[in-house]
Amino acid sequence: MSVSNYFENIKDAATSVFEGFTITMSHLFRKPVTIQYPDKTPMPVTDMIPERSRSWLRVEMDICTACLNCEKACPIDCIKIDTEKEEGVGRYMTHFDIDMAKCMYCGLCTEPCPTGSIHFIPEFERATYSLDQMIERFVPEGGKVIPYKPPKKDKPEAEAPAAPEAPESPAETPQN
Amino acid sequence: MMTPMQDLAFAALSGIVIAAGCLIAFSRNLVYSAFALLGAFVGVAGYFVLLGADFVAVIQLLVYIGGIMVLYLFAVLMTSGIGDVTLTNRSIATKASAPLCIVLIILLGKLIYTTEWYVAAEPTEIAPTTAAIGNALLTEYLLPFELASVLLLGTLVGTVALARRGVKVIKKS
Amino acid sequence: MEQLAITIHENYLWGAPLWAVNLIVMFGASAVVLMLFVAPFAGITSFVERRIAARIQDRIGPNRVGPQGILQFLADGIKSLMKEDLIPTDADKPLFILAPYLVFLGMFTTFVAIPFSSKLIVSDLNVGLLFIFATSAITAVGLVMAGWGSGSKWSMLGGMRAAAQIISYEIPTGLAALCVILLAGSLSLQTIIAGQGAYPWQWYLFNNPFNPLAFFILLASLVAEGNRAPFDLPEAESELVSGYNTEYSGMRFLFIFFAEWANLYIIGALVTVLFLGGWQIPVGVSEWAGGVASWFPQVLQFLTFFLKVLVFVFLIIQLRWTLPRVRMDQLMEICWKYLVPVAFVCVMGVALWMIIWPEGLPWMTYLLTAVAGLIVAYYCYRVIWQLRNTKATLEFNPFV
Amino acid sequence: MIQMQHFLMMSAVIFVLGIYTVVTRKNVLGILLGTELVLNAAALNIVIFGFYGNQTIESSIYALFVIVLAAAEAAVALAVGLTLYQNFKTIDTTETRELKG
Repeated sequence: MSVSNYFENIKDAATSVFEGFTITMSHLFRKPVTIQYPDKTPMPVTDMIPERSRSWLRVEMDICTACLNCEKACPIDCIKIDTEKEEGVGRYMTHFDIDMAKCMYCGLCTEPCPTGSIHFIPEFERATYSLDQMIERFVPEGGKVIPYKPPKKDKPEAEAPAAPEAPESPAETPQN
Repeated sequence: MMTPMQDLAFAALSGIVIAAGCLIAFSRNLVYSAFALLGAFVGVAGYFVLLGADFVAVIQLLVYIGGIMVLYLFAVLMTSGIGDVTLTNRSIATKASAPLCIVLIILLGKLIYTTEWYVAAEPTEIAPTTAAIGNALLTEYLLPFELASVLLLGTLVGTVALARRGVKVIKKS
Repeated sequence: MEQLAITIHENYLWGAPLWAVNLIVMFGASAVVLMLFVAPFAGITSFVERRIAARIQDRIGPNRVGPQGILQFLADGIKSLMKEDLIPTDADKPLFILAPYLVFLGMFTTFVAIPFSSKLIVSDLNVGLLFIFATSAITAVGLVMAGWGSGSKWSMLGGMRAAAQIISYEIPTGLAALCVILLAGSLSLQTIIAGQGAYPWQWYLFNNPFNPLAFFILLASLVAEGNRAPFDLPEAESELVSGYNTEYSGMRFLFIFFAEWANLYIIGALVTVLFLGGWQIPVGVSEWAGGVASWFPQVLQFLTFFLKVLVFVFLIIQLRWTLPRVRMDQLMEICWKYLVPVAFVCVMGVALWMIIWPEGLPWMTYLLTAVAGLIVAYYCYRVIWQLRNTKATLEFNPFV
Repeated sequence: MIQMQHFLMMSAVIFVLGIYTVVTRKNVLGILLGTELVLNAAALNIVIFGFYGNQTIESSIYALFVIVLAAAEAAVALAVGLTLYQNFKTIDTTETRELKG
């Protein structure tokens, strides 16, 4: 290590520390970029979530055909659908439970659904105090839900009730 | 002369020193012995303060605790193997040396309490000694002072020479 | 202190012996300093450090507990108090328990010699400066004890590193302080302050061209002795989990951290006393304040001192987020190859300066003050330049 | 009321504890710890006599030299101890006796 190298090192240290201090000091006066998630967000959190995000599952019971495709598709069997038959009433569902504690949000159940009844909703804040509360029951306890019968194929498709669309994507995402 | 406050301080310091000394002398755990040095050094520094040698007291703290004691701790921890908390510090010939030491302290005590010590004057209040020590070191005691610094330099060089591992010749490719 | 004890003895507690009153006053004073100053200061510093760190990283930081999160430190303290006191099974129990108190003792004893104003000082020791350096050595022993007592390899390495670092950096600290001791001719902190004036050109910092160098050496080595970033190898999170305090929890952990934050104040106070004129306020202001009330000058002095200290506390916190951590070999290289030789040059330079110009050079002090002012102005200019010209190109929305 | 004798007695206690440590320890570092105690007792004795005797600062200077010597002694002795450990993997004085035929 030569003598000039020694003093150069000292000079480098001094100038770089000085420069570093100016940079950190300037950041002290800048606006923080943090989004203070639950309560101080620029718009409701559900609006900030992108359109096709995978969060909680919801089943629109009035268009569910009880085809059990979603139950079969689920790789970890978290969907449980019980159907019964009764004279005069026909086939009806007594249980449509989704155990969200097990669900891994793969989205395989939404694909085979003929009417788009089972779909993701942009909502994810559902912390509960017990695992039991994580089970979503779409058929009320002891209730009976008669499945939706899709119209015949020769009928125009327009008459089919439109599957509920995913919520509209936010027009502007916050930029800060 | 000594106030009751100083009596109290003396009693407390004596307690610390005796406890630490016993730990050093009798503990089977070498690490405890090394840490107990802290108590002994602090206690003696306290005695120095009581005896009006404030500069020596601070130097005692600075050199003994800051330097020597941490050196000892390093040596103890490095030579005993990290992770072995229960290392022992065996003693030999305790049965022979304990009576001898008891005899020694009885003799010393008898000597201390029977001798007519020369006490020049009633010891005065604590006066700052720093400036006087500085003056004395650079005038009357200049030669010992310089010799001490040469000694320290020799120690430094000797220690480095002793402690470094064998020099390896690094071949540059 | 003694005056206070004598006053109490004569006026209020007839019959009680003086030494007992003295003892009570001594314990009372330390309790008051501890409760009313050190604890809140350490706590608030912990909060302020987190906020500043957050803002430097473009975050917000803790802002939920109380207005702007100012009560966060109370919440943390209560949380730590209520935590379970864990002692690892491998730990050396007596040492593990004793170590935080030693660390704390080494830090807290330092406050004995630090002056807050011209009268507000526990004891103006005539070896004050050495006393401060000596007691900080107890902290080193405490850290080794914490490292050994934890019975964990991370703690052990952290403790050894801390001790090696503190011992090494005591040398440049002492040498840099020696520059001021030469000028003041005393080790007493009050005498050192009395040798300086209220205005910058009367400070020891600008007394001669060597003192600014000594100032930076002292600041750097004190930061290293306090185990602060960028010299925080003993508690390097990325290597040693958390160093010597890895195994501690609850109140004991708090004690170690308490000492660390109070240490920030000690660093600032030492630098302020040695180089920046301590609590000195202009004579005119002092006289005017003395006319208002007898205690008013003391308050002004305390505020002056405290403000100067806070500047350094802020600088050290900012330094933590400015420089990356140095390696162990770099740490030793900085100490032995750069700080120590330059500090020796400074000591020799100051000594020569005092021989050649025993009265000091007035124009040199003005010149150095002006240069320092220019550097501060350039710093402000650079900060504004950075603000305007380096846009943070962070389109930062995690949801998009 | 503490007298000179009390201080001297404490010094003697420290001294004897140090001697005992030096005599009975087998560990090199243990012996060195005892040496430190002995040196401390000596410095304390000098300061005691200086305080109660002729009230000059010479005692302080002698004590300072004792401290300097202790520092030098500790550094060299610890270096020797570490070298011993490197060569023998132990610092037990009864086991490191290669020269003893």
